[in-house]
Amino acid sequence: MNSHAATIDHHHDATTATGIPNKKLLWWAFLASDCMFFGALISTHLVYRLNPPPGNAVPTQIFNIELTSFSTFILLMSSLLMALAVNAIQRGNVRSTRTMLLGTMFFGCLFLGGQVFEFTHFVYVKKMTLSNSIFGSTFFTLTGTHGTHVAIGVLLLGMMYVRTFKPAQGGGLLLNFVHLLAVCVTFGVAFIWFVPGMIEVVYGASFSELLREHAIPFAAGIVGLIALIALGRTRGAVEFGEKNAIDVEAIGLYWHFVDIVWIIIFTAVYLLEYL
Amino acid sequence: MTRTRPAYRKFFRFAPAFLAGLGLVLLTSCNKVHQVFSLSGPQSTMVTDGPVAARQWDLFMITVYVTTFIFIVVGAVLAYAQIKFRAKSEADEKSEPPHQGHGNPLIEIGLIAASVALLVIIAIPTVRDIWYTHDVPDEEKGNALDVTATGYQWWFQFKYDTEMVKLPAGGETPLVTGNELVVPAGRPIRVQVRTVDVIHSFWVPKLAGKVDMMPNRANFLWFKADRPGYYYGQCAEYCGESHAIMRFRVIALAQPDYDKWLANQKQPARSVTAKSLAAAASVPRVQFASMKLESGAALSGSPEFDANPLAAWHKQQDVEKDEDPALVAKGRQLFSDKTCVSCHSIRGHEGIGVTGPDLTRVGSRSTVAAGVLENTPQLLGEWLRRPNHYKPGNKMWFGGFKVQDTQGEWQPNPKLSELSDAEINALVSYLHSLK
Amino acid sequence: MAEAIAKHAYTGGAHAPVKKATFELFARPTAKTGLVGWLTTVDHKKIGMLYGGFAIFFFLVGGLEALLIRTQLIVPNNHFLEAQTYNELFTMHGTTMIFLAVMPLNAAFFNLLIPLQVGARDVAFPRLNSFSLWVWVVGAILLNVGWLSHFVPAWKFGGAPSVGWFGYAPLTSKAFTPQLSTDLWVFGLQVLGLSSIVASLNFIVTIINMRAPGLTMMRLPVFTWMALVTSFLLILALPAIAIALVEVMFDRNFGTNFFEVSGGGQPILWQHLFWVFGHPEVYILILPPMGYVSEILPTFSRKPLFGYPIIVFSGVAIGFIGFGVWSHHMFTTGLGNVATAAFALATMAIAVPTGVKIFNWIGTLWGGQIMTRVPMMFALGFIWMFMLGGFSGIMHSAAPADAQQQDSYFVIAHFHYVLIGGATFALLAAIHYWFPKFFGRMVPEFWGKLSFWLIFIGFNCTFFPMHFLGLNGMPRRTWTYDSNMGWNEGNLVASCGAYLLGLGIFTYFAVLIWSFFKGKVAGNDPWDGRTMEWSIPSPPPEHNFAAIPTVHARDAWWYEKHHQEEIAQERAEHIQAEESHGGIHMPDQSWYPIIAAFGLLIGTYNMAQLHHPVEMFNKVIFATHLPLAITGLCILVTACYLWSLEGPGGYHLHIAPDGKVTESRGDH
Amino acid sequence: MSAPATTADAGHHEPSKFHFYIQIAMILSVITGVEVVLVYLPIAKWFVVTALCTLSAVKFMFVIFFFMHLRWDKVFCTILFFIGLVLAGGTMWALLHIFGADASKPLSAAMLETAHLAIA
Repeated sequence: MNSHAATIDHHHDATTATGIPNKKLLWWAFLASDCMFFGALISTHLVYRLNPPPGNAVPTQIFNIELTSFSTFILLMSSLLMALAVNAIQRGNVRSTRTMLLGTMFFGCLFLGGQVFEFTHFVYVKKMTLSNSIFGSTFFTLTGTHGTHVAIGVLLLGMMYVRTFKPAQGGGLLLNFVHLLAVCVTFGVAFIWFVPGMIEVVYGASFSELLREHAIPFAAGIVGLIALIALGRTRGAVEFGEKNAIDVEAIGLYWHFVDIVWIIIFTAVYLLEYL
Repeated sequence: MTRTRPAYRKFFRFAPAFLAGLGLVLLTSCNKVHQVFSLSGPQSTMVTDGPVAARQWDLFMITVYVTTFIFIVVGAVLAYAQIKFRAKSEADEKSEPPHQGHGNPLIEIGLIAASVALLVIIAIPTVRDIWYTHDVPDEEKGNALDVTATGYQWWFQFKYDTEMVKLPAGGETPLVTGNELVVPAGRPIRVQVRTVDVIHSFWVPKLAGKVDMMPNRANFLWFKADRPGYYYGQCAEYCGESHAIMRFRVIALAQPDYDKWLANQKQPARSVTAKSLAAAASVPRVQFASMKLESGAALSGSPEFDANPLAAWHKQQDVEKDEDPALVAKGRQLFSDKTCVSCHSIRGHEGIGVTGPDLTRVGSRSTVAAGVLENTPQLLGEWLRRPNHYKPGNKMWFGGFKVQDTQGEWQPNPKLSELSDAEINALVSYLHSLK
Repeated sequence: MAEAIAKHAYTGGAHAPVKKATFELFARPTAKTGLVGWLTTVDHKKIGMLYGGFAIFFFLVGGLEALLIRTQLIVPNNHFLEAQTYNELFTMHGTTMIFLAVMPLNAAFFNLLIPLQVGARDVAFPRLNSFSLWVWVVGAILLNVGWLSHFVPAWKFGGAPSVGWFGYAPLTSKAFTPQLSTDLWVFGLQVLGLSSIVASLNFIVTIINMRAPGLTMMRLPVFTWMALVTSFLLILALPAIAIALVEVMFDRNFGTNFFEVSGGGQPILWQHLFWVFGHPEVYILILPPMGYVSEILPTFSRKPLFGYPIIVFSGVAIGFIGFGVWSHHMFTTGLGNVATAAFALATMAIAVPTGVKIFNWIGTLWGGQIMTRVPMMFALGFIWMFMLGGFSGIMHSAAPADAQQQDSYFVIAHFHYVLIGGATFALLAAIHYWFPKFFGRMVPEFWGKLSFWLIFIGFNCTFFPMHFLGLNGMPRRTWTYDSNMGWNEGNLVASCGAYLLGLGIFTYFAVLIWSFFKGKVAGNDPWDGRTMEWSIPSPPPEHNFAAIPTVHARDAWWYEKHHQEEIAQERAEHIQAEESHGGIHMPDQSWYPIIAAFGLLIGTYNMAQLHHPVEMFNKVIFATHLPLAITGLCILVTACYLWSLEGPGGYHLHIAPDGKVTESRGDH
Repeated sequence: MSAPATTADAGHHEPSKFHFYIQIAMILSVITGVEVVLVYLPIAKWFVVTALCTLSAVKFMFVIFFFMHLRWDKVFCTILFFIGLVLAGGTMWALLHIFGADASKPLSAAMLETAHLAIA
């Protein structure tokens, strides 16, 4: 396997007419399409920001720029880890790839948790909801759609992570499925409950109270985490290898794209409001 | 590639000629050739009566000339090629293939240049007319009349922004009418178009092209009627169930006539005095029991009306001859009792509603139900009896709002759907007294 | 060289995993025929035929809707239909014809022809291809399920959608159309968009990456070029309407204010987003037909296409400029003079590349030997009718004049000349032209020509008078009209023409069905064709090409026919080389695409009625449809997960020198 | 073109870009920091807007060309992505301008109110 893999050129695929791997071409075309998708969303937001109806919400009174800047930094770091994951698999290092994938998912979760906190904060503290102002409608829909992209990205990365354990000799469907379930539970609990909770703690809430009120999700998260560690042990030869670099790279493209969309949103939706 | 030549080939060879013949027969056999081909219907965009519509038609004709020219040239070449290079026989089809030429860049560039040149011919007047049709020319601005037209599902409200009327309760407000816009001929009219619900469009083809009534936006158009006349208009943007019958009229009057009309409009609603109470015992004027209307019959426009709608409109302004004050008073009472007042406004009388057309002078309008029915007593009565039949989905059907029955299903308000013939009779008398 | 070609044939390339069994929930289906074979197929030809079959079904449904509309309008003040039913009919006529008839018919031809024209064994992602087909079916079901409530009172959808095919806000808000049918319309279009995007990504990769050796972009058949441009238009245009539909969905279900006037929303934004999609959509409908015609005209003129590069570049130009003219659908909405003028000029500009195509088609005829077979007649009909439609298009670009024509019957006449006279004529030509290739039988000339003339005459009788109805002030989408408007004769003629057109369409398809069973057996190349699909047997074998062809010239098959010895030798070498690499690799069938689509159906159908309680046996089971919607989503995600785990799989075909094909599975 | 690597030694891997990626990420973080600080500085508005847009564009380009490997891939990938990007940008630009035009100003609440009052 190794001698065959050694000949893989990750920037040229001899089996296609252009030398670009099919999957890479597909994803780049999809990202071009997604540009229009976010273009339409951002346009909607900006159109209503530039021509606001009277009595619209005032963004600067609602935003929490420190937290958002931190989220932005987190997402950039997740992009770095994603790039490193691709780098690792292109060098045939499956172990390092797994670590980097988990790291990317972790940072992705931090970002999502920040967004969950932000949304609940806006709704319950700042009293801006999806329906009580046009700014709420466009803001939540735009950032929420971006968040959904991130969440789908985490799910895809989770599937990819689990796939790296697929045994070389076949079988193991059930174990694989349990593994994916552990990923979903752990990361789901993390971004829906744990991360926003921790941010509350940072802003002065009591940690013990948080635990007391939400013991079940906490327990579920712990169980998921233990399962994840237990299942993460190396279990003999796996099918996944350097030849799958294109799969990791394809998901990487998507992940980085989500990052660059955030770069634009951060500037256009948040920063420019402060002028 | 061997084929026998089938006999039917001959039939198809003559198909184009047959087609042309058929067309000719169709054209000549029509006994209303003139009427069909002059395209001079009441909403014709071709027979115009104002400078805006005339400009638009002229521009359209420029595009027609240019495209016809292209069609003749290109069509001739195409037809020639089709005939000249047709494989005449089987031997042709099996012979050596023709020269496998790939094209000629010079011809291509020439044709591109020619197309661009032809398009410029259209582009210049287009840009000029975009500005012309957008707003009243500067020299006429001072003479312009400002009107606001507002679309409702499915009728139009017209507001004369500068013509104020005194409210009975004190204060003043711009004059408001429904479905019939009366304007002075020869003066530019600047219409601000609005809507309160969905998108509608203001279109009087003989006077000006349409402009949409966009929610949350104020659009403008302007037009000028060259001469007094009765113009048909219609909503031109799909706006729900009864979009097809959301019609209106523009009546252009000579300035003195307009002034007279305006002065009358500014008065509060006309009240029938009881001076002829003695005549109250006379038989009701309209016998609804004997009225027969086929559902398929053409309702708007009796032959006399169609022949001269403007004259019919003038006639409609006159007060009814044999009014029955008692009946009118009963109708006025019913207008309150049947909750009509909650939607319709009658300035000086009880009405206060704003969701339906203002009825202060409904009797003087030439149509009811937004241009669907001619405003005769019979048809007005029919409209009151079966509003949902004549305008499906309209609010009058369920008295402005629906009520929930025991099953939780929404049903029309029975108050209005249970009008008796006598009640309709009284209501019609009252409404027709409002001149 | 031979090695490169052999590798080329192997779609998975070096990256395809080695086949290992026992990692599947379902046994991998292998049936080639029967219900399972069709439901799980990944063969682009079968998927194309399924697309085609469904599309023709909906084409006939849309036609029936049109005939009902014309029947209602045959006389003034007619009461054949109720206003609401009529509104449902024209909404669904438009939606059906665009999304469920012409687009999938084009998709059918993309599927059938692209791999054959680029010399590939299948599309780049065969299972994804199957997914887009079934997702399309889901969308079709969602859009049409509303009709059921006219027949089954228990299905409370409030009839079919009735908001017009472009569903202008705020008519689509809950206040004006509370019916469920509008929600189903929103979700149906969303799902169809998903299907189109997925399919288009697949075609883009196929065309760009799966070309046979020697097939440079400038040797690509024009149809394939137009398919490429169309696919790009789809992936770039559909996101705009996806966002617009999301916004409407949020407005209806979650109280957002995007188009809610009282909340400060601007319904005109819907129009912009809709037409940012909607105008490229027009080219999505017409560019593939231009491709068919560009294939048919050279064949029956026995001459290469005149000015191939210019035809290609003008197609690309139309695609690009098509994104800059959307507001010409909105000249009457008060855009302001500058915007109106800019969009008017851009619209005129787009007429140039369109005109160029017509010039080049005439150039193709010039000096040829024109054989007027049925496909050629439809193609010539296309040029004439499309030219007329184009002219009325130019008339619309003059914005002030358009203020009179917008939303009148003149517009109806215009776009039916483009979409029937243009797209449909070309599609009918294409069906007739490629029928022998995919069914191995010829359609009789006489009946084909008869149907052509019926359709041609019927079409013109129907739509030519509509120009005059429009000029005489008849607005579109009106369920009735008065007798005093001067529209009676025009409508009568149009309605009679519509029946004739219906008869013509009926004849056309009846003859096709007859030909399928009884038609004369066609050879490989009945029309003396020029592109690669005519080089293989009719109907094409599962693996398309015994050997991946090497392309030497623009009209590849025409070249091969005139250089037979050279090609024969090359072919033999290729077959041998491929066999020495384990034979022809074919992808495995899969259950997961259709299961994923089923999950999508459950998910979207229930999302559409989110806030309604779930009732069964007169009892409320759930307060909302959310649990069912989530169930659907879970089915979708699980299916995708298992799909990714099962891998492309595959088996090998071996072609014996006598042409006999054997199959082998397992490692190679 | 498909010549298999003649240097088929087992160690022939993609050269590691580990440190390179770390450097890029640091640059990106620094730019983000500068952006956040920039909005609070008392500088002319036009300058801040221009600077923010430029910095975001720089970040954007860094990610797509390095993290997303466009720098090392076939140029067609770049073209493909930019088709979408340019069209999306152009559409956005046009929409913002159309909505910014005087003719497109929405009705203010005050105007709406008078419109309704007048009916009564």
